[in-house]
Amino acid sequence: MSLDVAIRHSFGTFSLDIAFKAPPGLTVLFGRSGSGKTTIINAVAGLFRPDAGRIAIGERALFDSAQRIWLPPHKRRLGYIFQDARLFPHLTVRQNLLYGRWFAPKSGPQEPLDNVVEMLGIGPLLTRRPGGLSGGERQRVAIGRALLANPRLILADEPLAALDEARKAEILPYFERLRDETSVPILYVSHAPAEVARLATSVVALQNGGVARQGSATEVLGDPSVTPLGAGAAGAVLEARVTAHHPDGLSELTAGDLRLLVPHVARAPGTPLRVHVEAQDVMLATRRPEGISALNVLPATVTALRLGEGPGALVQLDAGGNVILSRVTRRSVAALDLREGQQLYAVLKAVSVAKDGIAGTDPG
Amino acid sequence: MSLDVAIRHSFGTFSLDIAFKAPPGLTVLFGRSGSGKTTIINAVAGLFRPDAGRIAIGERALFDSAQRIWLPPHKRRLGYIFQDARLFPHLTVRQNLLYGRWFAPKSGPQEPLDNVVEMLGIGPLLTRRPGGLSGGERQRVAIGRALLANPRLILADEPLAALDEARKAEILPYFERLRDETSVPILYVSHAPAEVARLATSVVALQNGGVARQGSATEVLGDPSVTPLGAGAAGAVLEARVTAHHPDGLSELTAGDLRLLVPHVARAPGTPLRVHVEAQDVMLATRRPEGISALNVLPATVTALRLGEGPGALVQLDAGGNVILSRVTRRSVAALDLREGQQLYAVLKAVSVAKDGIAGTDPG
Amino acid sequence: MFQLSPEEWQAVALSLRVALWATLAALPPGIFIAFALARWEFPGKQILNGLVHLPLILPPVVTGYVLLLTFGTRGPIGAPLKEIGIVFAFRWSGAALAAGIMAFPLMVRAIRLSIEAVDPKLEQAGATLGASRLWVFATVTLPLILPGILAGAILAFAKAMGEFGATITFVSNIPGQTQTLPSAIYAFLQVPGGEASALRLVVVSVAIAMTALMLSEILSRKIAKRVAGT
Amino acid sequence: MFQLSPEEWQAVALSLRVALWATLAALPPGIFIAFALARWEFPGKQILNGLVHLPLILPPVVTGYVLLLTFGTRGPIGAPLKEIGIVFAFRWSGAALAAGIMAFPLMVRAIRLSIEAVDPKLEQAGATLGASRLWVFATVTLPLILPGILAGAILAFAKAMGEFGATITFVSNIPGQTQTLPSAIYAFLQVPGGEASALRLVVVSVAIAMTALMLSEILSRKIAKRVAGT
Amino acid sequence: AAQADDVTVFAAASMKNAMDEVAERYGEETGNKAVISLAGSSSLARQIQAGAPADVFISANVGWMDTLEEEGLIDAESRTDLLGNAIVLIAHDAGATPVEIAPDLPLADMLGEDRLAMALVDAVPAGIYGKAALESLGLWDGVAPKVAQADNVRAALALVATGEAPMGIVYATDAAAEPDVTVLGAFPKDSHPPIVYPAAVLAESDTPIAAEFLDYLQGPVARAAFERQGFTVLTE
Ligand SMILES: Nc1ncnc2c1ncn2[C@@H]1O[C@H](COP(=O)(O)OP(=O)(O)OP(=O)(O)O)[C@@H](O)[C@H]1O
Ligand SMILES: Nc1ncnc2c1ncn2[C@@H]1O[C@H](COP(=O)(O)OP(=O)(O)OP(=O)(O)O)[C@@H](O)[C@H]1O
Ligand SMILES: [Mg+2]
Ligand SMILES: [Mg+2]
Repeated sequence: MSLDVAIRHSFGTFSLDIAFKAPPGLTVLFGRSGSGKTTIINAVAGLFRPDAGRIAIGERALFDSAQRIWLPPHKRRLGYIFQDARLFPHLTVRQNLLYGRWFAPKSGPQEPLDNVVEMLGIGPLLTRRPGGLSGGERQRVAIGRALLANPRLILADEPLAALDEARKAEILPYFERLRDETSVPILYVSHAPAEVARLATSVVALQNGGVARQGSATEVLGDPSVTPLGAGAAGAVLEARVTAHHPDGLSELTAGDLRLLVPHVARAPGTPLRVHVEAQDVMLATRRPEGISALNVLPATVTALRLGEGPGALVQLDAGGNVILSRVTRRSVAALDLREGQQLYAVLKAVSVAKDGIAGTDPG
Repeated sequence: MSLDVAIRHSFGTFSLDIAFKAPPGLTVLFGRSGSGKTTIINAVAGLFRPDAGRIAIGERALFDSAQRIWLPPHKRRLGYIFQDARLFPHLTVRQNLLYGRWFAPKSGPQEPLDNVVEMLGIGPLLTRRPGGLSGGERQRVAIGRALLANPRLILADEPLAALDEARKAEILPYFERLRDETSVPILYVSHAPAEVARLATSVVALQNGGVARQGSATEVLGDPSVTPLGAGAAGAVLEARVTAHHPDGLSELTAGDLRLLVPHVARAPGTPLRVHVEAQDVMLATRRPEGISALNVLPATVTALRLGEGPGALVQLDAGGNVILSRVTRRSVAALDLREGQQLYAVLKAVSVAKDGIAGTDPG
Repeated sequence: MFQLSPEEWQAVALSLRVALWATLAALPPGIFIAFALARWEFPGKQILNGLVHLPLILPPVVTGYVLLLTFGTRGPIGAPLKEIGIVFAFRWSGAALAAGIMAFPLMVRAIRLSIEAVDPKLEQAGATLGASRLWVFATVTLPLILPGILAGAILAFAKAMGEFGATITFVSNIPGQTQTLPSAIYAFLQVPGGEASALRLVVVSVAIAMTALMLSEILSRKIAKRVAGT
Repeated sequence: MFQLSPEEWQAVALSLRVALWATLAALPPGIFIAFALARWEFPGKQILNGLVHLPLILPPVVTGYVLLLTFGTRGPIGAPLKEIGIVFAFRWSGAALAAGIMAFPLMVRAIRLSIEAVDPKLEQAGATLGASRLWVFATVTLPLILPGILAGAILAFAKAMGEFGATITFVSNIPGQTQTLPSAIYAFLQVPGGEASALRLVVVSVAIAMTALMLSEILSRKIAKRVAGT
Repeated sequence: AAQADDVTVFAAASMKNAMDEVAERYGEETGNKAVISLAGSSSLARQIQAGAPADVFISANVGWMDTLEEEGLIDAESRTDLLGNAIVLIAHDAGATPVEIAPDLPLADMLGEDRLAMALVDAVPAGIYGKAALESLGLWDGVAPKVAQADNVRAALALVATGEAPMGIVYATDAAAEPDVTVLGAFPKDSHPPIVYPAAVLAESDTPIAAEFLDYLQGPVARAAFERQGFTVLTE
C-alpha cells in the first residue's frame, strides 16, 4: 500500500509545504536537523493537524482538509517509534511492549513477543520499569512497542540513533523483513547513509520544509548531481541476486551481467538483494590490475564524468548493465585521462561491499 | 589535566566496577547499549554517588568514598551534554545557553556566545523556548549550553547522535579544538567509529559494567585482536603532519617515511594531524599497480596476519614506520600467498582517507 | 480521659462514615471536572471553575443554608429526589453531601494540578498505539495522576472530617444521625465545662485524620517509586 | 439592592486586605514547607505534614481558640511579640493570621504537588551548570512551579475570603477593624429576615473571588504557554 | 420522629448540659427517647422552616420563635416561656471589685484602650440584650467603638477568660461556671427586654409524646437541672 502525503503548515518562522508519494516498502525521510521530518511524521500519525492538505494510505484518507476528514490517531493503527522514546513510566517494560496489543484487533498475524524481545535484546529488562533504563535500552523498548502493536503503518523517527553498531546490525534486518515481507508502509527518518542505502525503497530529501528531491534509493543515491547525504555518501545501489555460496566463506551475487564476490550472505541462492556500493570505495584502473587483493575487477564504461568544485570528481560507469559510481581525485582524472565512453576496470574490495551495504551479511 | 575514575556500584542485576585513567585530551567511552557509560558519566558529574570508589581531576578529588569526600555537582565546574538534552523549558534558547555563565567565575577566557551559536547553527532559535524545537535543535542547544559554561571538565553523552552528517562535520572540529587547544579533560560517549577515530586521545571500551580494554586510540583501533567497534571499524591511526598543499586541491601529509595525498586539508603546513585509515579501505598488491585511480601506493611489509572466523583476514603492515591495517578476504590471502615479512604495496584512495578521518577536511 | 460515651462513639463512627463517603462520592465527579478544567476548552469553563470554588469562598453557613434550601425535602432538588426515595435532609447522607461539597474544590485543584503535570506526549503515545481517548485516560493519565488523586482524596477526607458549619446548618446536629465529631465538639464548646470533653473529641478527630494522612503519604511514596522505576 | 452601607464597604475593603495579606504572607513559608515535604527526608516530616493539615481537620472554632491562646497578647507567642510591637489580637492582622493559617494546608498541597511534578533531571542539569541548590531552586524549580504557586495562592485567597470561624473566634468582629465579609454575612443570617442583606454581601464576596479566580486562570495559561514553547 | 416513642428536640446549643441531663432522666422514667439536636437558634429555626423532622423547639432567641409562629410552624397553644437568664458584666481580673451597673458607671473609662467582649450585638441574643441594656443606661455610645463582638456568647466569654479583653457581657449562666472570670455586676432586669427561652411543640409533629416532653421540661426534674446550670425557670 502506498502513502500519499501533501501538507502545508506554518509555525511562525518555519513553514512546511511538502507533497510526496511513498510507494509500498520503506520510505526514508531525510534532511538536516530542523528540516521538518518529525513534523511530517507527526502529521501522518495524527498528532498534529496541518493547516491544509491530504494524507492517505492507498485510497483511505487519514486527513483531508478539503473534505474535512480527520481520523484520530488511535484509529490509524500506527506503530510510531518516537524520536524521544516516550515509554510509559508507570508500566513495566513488558506492559509497555504489549500496550498496543490491548487495542489491536485480535485477528490477523501477531508477531510473537519473544521474537521481538530477542531481536532487541531486552529480555532481562522485561520486569523493570522505564525509569532506570539506559538511553539505548529505552529506544529498543520503544521500537518493540511500536512493532508489537500490529500496525498498518510504521513511523520510525531515527529509531537507531542511540544504538551501538552491533545492535544496529541486529535490528536492521528486522526492518528489511518488514519492508520485504509485509505490505505495511514504513516512513523512516534517518541521518545515517548506511541505513538509508540499506533500507530505503524510496527516499524523500527535505530541505527547509520543502521536498528537495524524491525518488527510489537507486536514483537518489546514484545521481551524481545530488549528494543529499553529503559527498561521502554518493553511491550506487545494485539490484542483485544471490547465486552461490563458496566454501571459503564468500558468496557470489549477480547483478545484470555482473558477478560480485562478497563475504558470506546468509540468504538462500536466488534471493534478491540490494547492494550499496559507495562511490568512494570504487577504484578505477585503465588496465586489468594483477596481484591485488581486491576480488572484484569489473569491466566498465564511463558514461558520465562530473568534476566537483573541490579536488574530487564523480565518475558514472556502466558495468554489465548496472550503474556504478566512483569517486576519485581530479588528479587521477587527468592521470588516467578519463573520458566519457572510455573502457576501463572498476576495482572493488569484497569487504568494502559488505561494510553495510548488504542484508544479512555476517560481519567477518 | 588527567581524570582518574575508579568506581564500584550495583543496581540490582547490573553492577559496575571500573577503573581507568583518562589522560589529558579527549577520552572516548564506548560500549554497547546498557554497558554503563551514562552511569560512569553521571558519577563523574556528581549526579549519582557510587557505593565506593574515587574520582579525581589531577590531584583534586571529586569523590572519595574512603576519605568521605564528595563535591556537589555545582562545585565541579562541569559542562555536561546529557544524552537527553534536558533544556530548561521556561527559558529561551539564549537564556539556556547563558545559564552556566551566571555561575561561572567571571575571570578567565570566555568563549563568545556568537561563535558557539554560529558553529551550532542555532542563531534563528535564540529567542524561542525549547518546547517547539526539533530533536537535533535541542541537542545542539544542549551542546552550546555545556560549552558556554566555561567548564573545567566536559562530559558529552552521545552529543552528536541526533544530528545529520553535515552538522556533525561542522561540530566535530570544535571538539578537536577543545581537545587540542585547551587543557579541559573531555569524557565523550560515542557509538560512531568515525567520531571515535577522529576525536579520541584515549579510548575506554566497556562491557557489562567493566572495562574491557583501554588505551590510546591508535592502540585500540589498531589492534587486530580487538574490534570493539565492530570488525568494520578496525583501522590505523597515523600521526601525520601537513607538508604541502598542491594547486589541484590535494594536500600532502607525511607520517614517518610515508607520503600521503588527500583532498584539501584546511590546515597550515606543519600542523600535526591524526589520520584514520580504515582497514577495509586498504587494498594490497604484490606488484606496484599501474594505471589506477588510487593516488597512494605505499611500499609495506606484512608484520602480522590474522585470519578471522569468517571469510575475512586482517593484515598488519609496516609502511614507512607506520602501522597500517588492511582487511582482505581469506581468498586473497591465499591468492597473493600473503606471509609475514612479505614486501608488498598498500593501495589507498585519497578520497577514502578523507572520508571522516581527517580534521578540517573539505568534503569535496 | 479516653472513655468515650456511646453517643460519642456514634459520632466518631458517623464522622468516619461521612468523611469516607464524601471523599469516595466526590472522587469520580472530581476527577472528571478536574480533567475538563485541565484539558478541555468549552464555553462556560470559567463558570464551572467558579462554581467549584464557591464553597471555599462562601462562609460555610451560607453553603449549608443554600443546601438546605435546595436539597431540603421541600427544595427544588430535594423534593424530586424525595419522590424517588433519596433524602439528604437530616440524614447522614446529607452530612456527607455537605462535607463532599465543601471538600470538592480542594480535591479538584489537587487532581487538576496533577493532570496538568502529565506530559501530553505520553498520552499521544498511547493514542498512536490505538487507545481511544477514554482508554488513554484510563491506562496512561489515570495511573500517572494517582499521587494527585490520593492527595486530593486525603485533603477532601481531612476537610470532611473537620467540616462543621455547612453540615450543622444543613442537617442539624442529631445524635446518631447527623452528629459528626465537629458538631459534637461545637456543642461541648457552647456550655460551661465542656472544654475537656471537646478536647477529647478533638484528639480523636486529629488521630483519625493523621492516620489517614500517614497512610496516604506511604501509599503515595510507593506509587512515586514505582513510576521512578527500579 | 446594591447600595452597600459605609460599614459594609469597610468590610469589603477589609476582607480584601485580609485575604491578600494572608495569601502573600503564607506564600514564602508555604513554598518552603511544600519544598521540604516534597523533596527532603528529615525526622519529624510526618509531624510537620500533620501540623500543616491541622487547620483543615479541626473545627475552625478550635483553631481560633488555639490562636487566641497562643497568639493572644498573653499567649506564649503573642506576649513576646507584643514586646516588640507586634499585636494580632483584635487587629486586621490577626484576621489575616487566622485566614492564612486556615488557608495554609490548601496552599502547601498545591505547591507540593507541583514541586513533585518537576523533573529532577532538570534540577540536576542546573546543578551541573554550577547552580547551587538555592540557585537551582530559584532559577529552575521556582519558575516551573509558578502555575502551582498560582493555584495555591488562589485557593488560599478564596479560602481567606470565606474564612470565618477561626477569624471571629480569634479577633472577634469589630466593624472597620476585624469585621470581614463572612462575619458580616454571618451576623445577618442570625436574625430572622436578614437573608436579603446577607445575599448582597455574598454577591460581592463571590464577585471578588471570581475575578481573582479568572485572573489567575489567565495568568496560569500564559505561564503554561510559555513553558510549552512557541 | 423516627419512632413512635422518640421525640426529637431542637434546642439552643447553650442548653446542652441541662438538656442532656433532662433527656437522660426522661428516658429512664418513661422509656421513651428524647433525641436532642443542639445548634444555633437561627440554624434550627431555618431547618424547621425547611421541614426538619423535629417535635419540640427551644430557642434562645424570641425573634426566631416569633417568626416560626407567624409562619404557622409551631403549635401556638403549646408555646411557653421556659427559661429566663440574666446578663452580667464580667472581668478577667480576679481581684476586680464589683460595681453597680447604673447610668453613671464609667464603663468606657474602665476599659481604657481595651475591649469589651460581647456576642454579636445585632445578631446573637446575648449581644442584643447587652446592647439594649447599655443603650437604656446611656452607656452604649461611649463603649460602642470598644466592643469586640464574638459570634456567640461562649466566644465572648473566652475572650475575657484568656484576658484578651478585660471585660465582657455574658449570660449569668456562663459567667458562673467559668473560674477565670469575675462577675462585676448584673444588669438591672428592666434595662433590657426580658431574657427568655421560649419552647413549643412543632405544628408538624406527629407524636403525642412531644407535648408530654414539653410538660416534662416544666416538671421538677427539669427544673432542678436547669437551676443547677444557673437558669431561672419561668414556669410554675
Ligand atoms: N536505577 C537503576 N536500577 C536498575 N538498573 C539500572 C539503574 N540505572 C541504570 N541501570 C542499568 O545499568 C545499565 C547501565 O546503564 P547506562 O545508562 O549507564 O548505560 P549506557 O552505557 O549509557 O547505555 P546507552 O548506550 O544505552 O545509553 C543499564 O542496563 C541500566 O538498565
Ligand atoms: N510549535 C512550533 N513553533 C515554532 N517552530 C516549530 C514548532 N514546532 C516545530 N517547529 C520548527 O519546525 C522545524 C521542523 O521541526 P522538526 O521537528 O520537524 O525537525 P526535524 O526535521 O525532525 O529535525 P531533527 O532532525 O532535528 O529532529 C524546526 O525548525 C522547529 O524548530
Ligand atoms: Mg526530528
Ligand atoms: Mg547512556
